[in-house]
Formats: sequence, C-alpha cells, structure tokens
Amino acid sequence: MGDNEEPQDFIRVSPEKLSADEVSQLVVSPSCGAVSLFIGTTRNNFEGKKVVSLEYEAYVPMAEIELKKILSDIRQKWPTVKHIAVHHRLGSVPVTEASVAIAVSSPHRNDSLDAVKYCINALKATVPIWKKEMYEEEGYTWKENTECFWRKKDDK
Amino acid sequence: MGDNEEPQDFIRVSPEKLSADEVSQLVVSPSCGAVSLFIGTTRNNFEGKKVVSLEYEAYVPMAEIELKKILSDIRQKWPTVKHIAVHHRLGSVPVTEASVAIAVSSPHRNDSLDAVKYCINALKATVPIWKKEMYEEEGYTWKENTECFWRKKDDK
Amino acid sequence: MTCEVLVLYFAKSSELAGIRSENLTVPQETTSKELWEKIASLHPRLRVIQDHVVLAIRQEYVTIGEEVIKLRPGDEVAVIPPISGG
Amino acid sequence: MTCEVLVLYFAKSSELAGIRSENLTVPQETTSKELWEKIASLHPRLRVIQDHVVLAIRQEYVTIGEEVIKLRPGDEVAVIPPISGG
Repeated sequence: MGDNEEPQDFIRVSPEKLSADEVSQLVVSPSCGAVSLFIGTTRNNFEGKKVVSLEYEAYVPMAEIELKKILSDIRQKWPTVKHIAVHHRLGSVPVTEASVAIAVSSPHRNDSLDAVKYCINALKATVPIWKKEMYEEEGYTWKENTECFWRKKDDK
Repeated sequence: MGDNEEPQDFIRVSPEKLSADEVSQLVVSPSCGAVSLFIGTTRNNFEGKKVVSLEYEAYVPMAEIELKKILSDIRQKWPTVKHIAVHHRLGSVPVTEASVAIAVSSPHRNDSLDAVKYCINALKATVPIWKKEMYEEEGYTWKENTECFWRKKDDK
Repeated sequence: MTCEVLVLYFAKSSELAGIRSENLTVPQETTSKELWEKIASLHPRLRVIQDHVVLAIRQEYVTIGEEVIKLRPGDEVAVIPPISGG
Repeated sequence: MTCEVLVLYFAKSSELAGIRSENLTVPQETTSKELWEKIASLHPRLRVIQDHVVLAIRQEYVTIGEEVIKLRPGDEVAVIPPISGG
C-alpha cells in the first residue's frame, strides 16, 4: 500500500514567515484522505483599540519540548493521525499575517479535524510563547491566554 | 477598525488544481484571528485495493446552488464567521492531490473550526458531485458517501 | 398537456443510460414516481439504482414518490445517483 | 551547599527585571517558593506578577509552592509569566 511511511512530527519556532501550503505539503500522505489546518492571524483590533502588529517571543527549547508533548498526546488520542506540523512565528507579525500554522493528516477527516482543534487549544495552554499587542495610538499590552492556568482569573 | 468588510463567499467547482494558500488568502481578514481549513486528498488505497486516482464529475450549476445553501446555513449557525471559500476540483485527481479545499475565517478560532467541519460534512451529504475510484489492477467503483441519505443502507 | 424537458444523467446513471442528456416529452403535471418510471422504461438498466436514486427538478432535489410536480418546457430534470463529493 | 544556575526572564518578567538572563548562586536544595523569593528580592518589580507566575526548572514547569527542588550547577531556571502563544 505504500503505507509503511512512519508518522512524522514537524515543529518549528522561528522568525520565518508561515505558509498554509508549506505545512499542508509537509503532512500530506498517500495513505491519508484528509489534511486539516488551523492558521492563527493577527487581528486589527482589540477592545476598540487599533492593533498594528503582534510581537512574539519564546523560550524556544522549552517551547519545542512542550509542543512535542502535545504531539505525543495527539498520537495517543488519535492513533490514526499520520503527520503533524506546527510552525510558530516569532518577532513582529503584522495584521493578517500568520503567527501559527498547524496541519494534521489522517486517513479519515474527523481525526485530523479534532486533532487540530486539540493542538491549538493545548498550545495556548502550555507552550512558553508570549505576544504583546502593539497599538496604533501608542503603547502595548502583554497578552495572556485564557487557557493558561496560572494567569490571574480576573484579568482579560 | 477596517471592519466594514462585507462577509464574502467564494465557491468554485472546476478542473483547476487546488491550493491551501489560495483558499487561505481568499478568506484572511484584518478583523479575524483565525483561518481554519480542510483539504480532502486522494488516498492510495481502499479495502486493500491500490487506488491511482479519483475521477470527479459534478452537476455544476446545482452543486454551486447547494454549496451556497451550506454557506448560508453556516452564517446562520456561526454569525461571526467572516469569509468562506470552497473549491472543488473536477476530473482526474491523482494520489495526494486535493479534491476539495475549504477555508473559513472568524475573529475567534472555535467558530471557524466548527464551521469547517460542518461544511465538509454537509458537502458530502448534499452537493451533487460524484467520484469513481480508479484502481491500479483494473476497473473502478462509483463511490457513495455515507452522508448521502438516498444511498442504499447496506452498501459500503 | 405535455412539454419537453431536458433530462440529465450523471455518474452511474449516465453510464447505465448510455447518454449524458436527452430531451423528453412528459406530462406537465405528474408525480416524481411517474417521471422516474417514464425514464426507467426508456433506459431499463437504470432499474439497478431504483432504490437509491433521487431526481433534481430545476436543480432542486425531489425524492421519488407521490409528490405532484409541475413541469414547464425546457425544465431540467436530473437523475441523481448517490453522491460522493469531497 | 550552593550552586550557580542560569536564570532566564521572558516577556513581562524580562521587562520588570530589566534583564533577559543572569547567573545566580542558590541553594542546591530549596523550595520553588524560596527560589522565587530570592529572585523577587533581587528584582522587586517582579512582585506585580507574583500571583500569576510559574517557574520552569530545566525546562519543566514548577508552580510556586513548597515542593522541594534539587538544583545542579548550570541548571536553567526560567521565570514564566502567563503565556500567550498562538
């Protein structure tokens, strides 16, 4: 069947620009009928303030370790998942450009669709990456994901 | 906010090759933080038989009408969804190439993730498109989606 | 009262009928079952999909049954075997 | 017994401390709370994130509390404010 391909994980946390085609091509497999993707992009507004970019930084080696744990969890939960690619961009990400691109292949679609959703939720909860939102007027805010368990509960 | 952009629908049912970047770029929006995608690709096997390609045909004008209905349903169910692109390829689609590419943008990720899943499920249930699976050995099979309500229940 | 409609065949129905389209003269008021019987009597090989086929009249699905259908000259009637897009 | 570890600061914790990394001499056996107190006493502005910060010891999360931590020379200790990747 040409299906002796080993499942592969592709993790990248770097300043490189992201591409839907690139992550999609990394995971596509002859034995799979489905590729599901999630692309996180910079929004132009937050609570009425105009946003011009997001600035990302990471604890890179630990971010890679935490991503590997998530990918390992995905393989436990969805054993039919074939390849997984997670690319996270660092540095300045202007409005409409991508900060994160996730692609997952699987023989049938529900596994990759569910795995992508799990992956982005877990990434937001556990991977040591930070962004500040840069406003048009002036100033910035360090963001805090609601999924992060040690953030103060009363913060936005 | 630059958010006076009208939501747009992009539907294409044609022999053109599909690209994740193309549908992603169609839907990306300054007011959205999320683009979710699903890409359906040709698998190399079915029940032990080697598949070399899928051959698609469509009742094109009706397929476009049925896709418009699905997109309208998505906008009812997920009012924050911004742009939606559904591209379906016709003719011969070799192994690992894409037959369908769906992209949805939304301010927050859950809406586009859920909308993409709904879209591919609905497409399989209602859009008049057909494929036959071409086998390496010889012969072919007209496929029938399990989601299609008028298929015989005892068929695969 | 009869009228001429355009009947379209797709995928397996096209293979079984041996054609992709034809003009047929049909009653202006009929049921989808009568319409199917007319089509199937012209192309008896279509009987093999009888229990899993629907029609589309003017590009709207109509299941085969007793529902009354009004047809006008030039209307499209499509024979729709189980779909498999995606 | 003490040892020298590398303390890393990120995002808001780096802004508050005014540095991105430094070497610190710390007890080889301590609790994460004592370790945090040592770091916060050197950089009092870090107190503003006291209730929503965790540490990472050798790139593994450790919440601030009474858990005993064993440190070795050269270990990485990171001050991790709430994350916001994605």
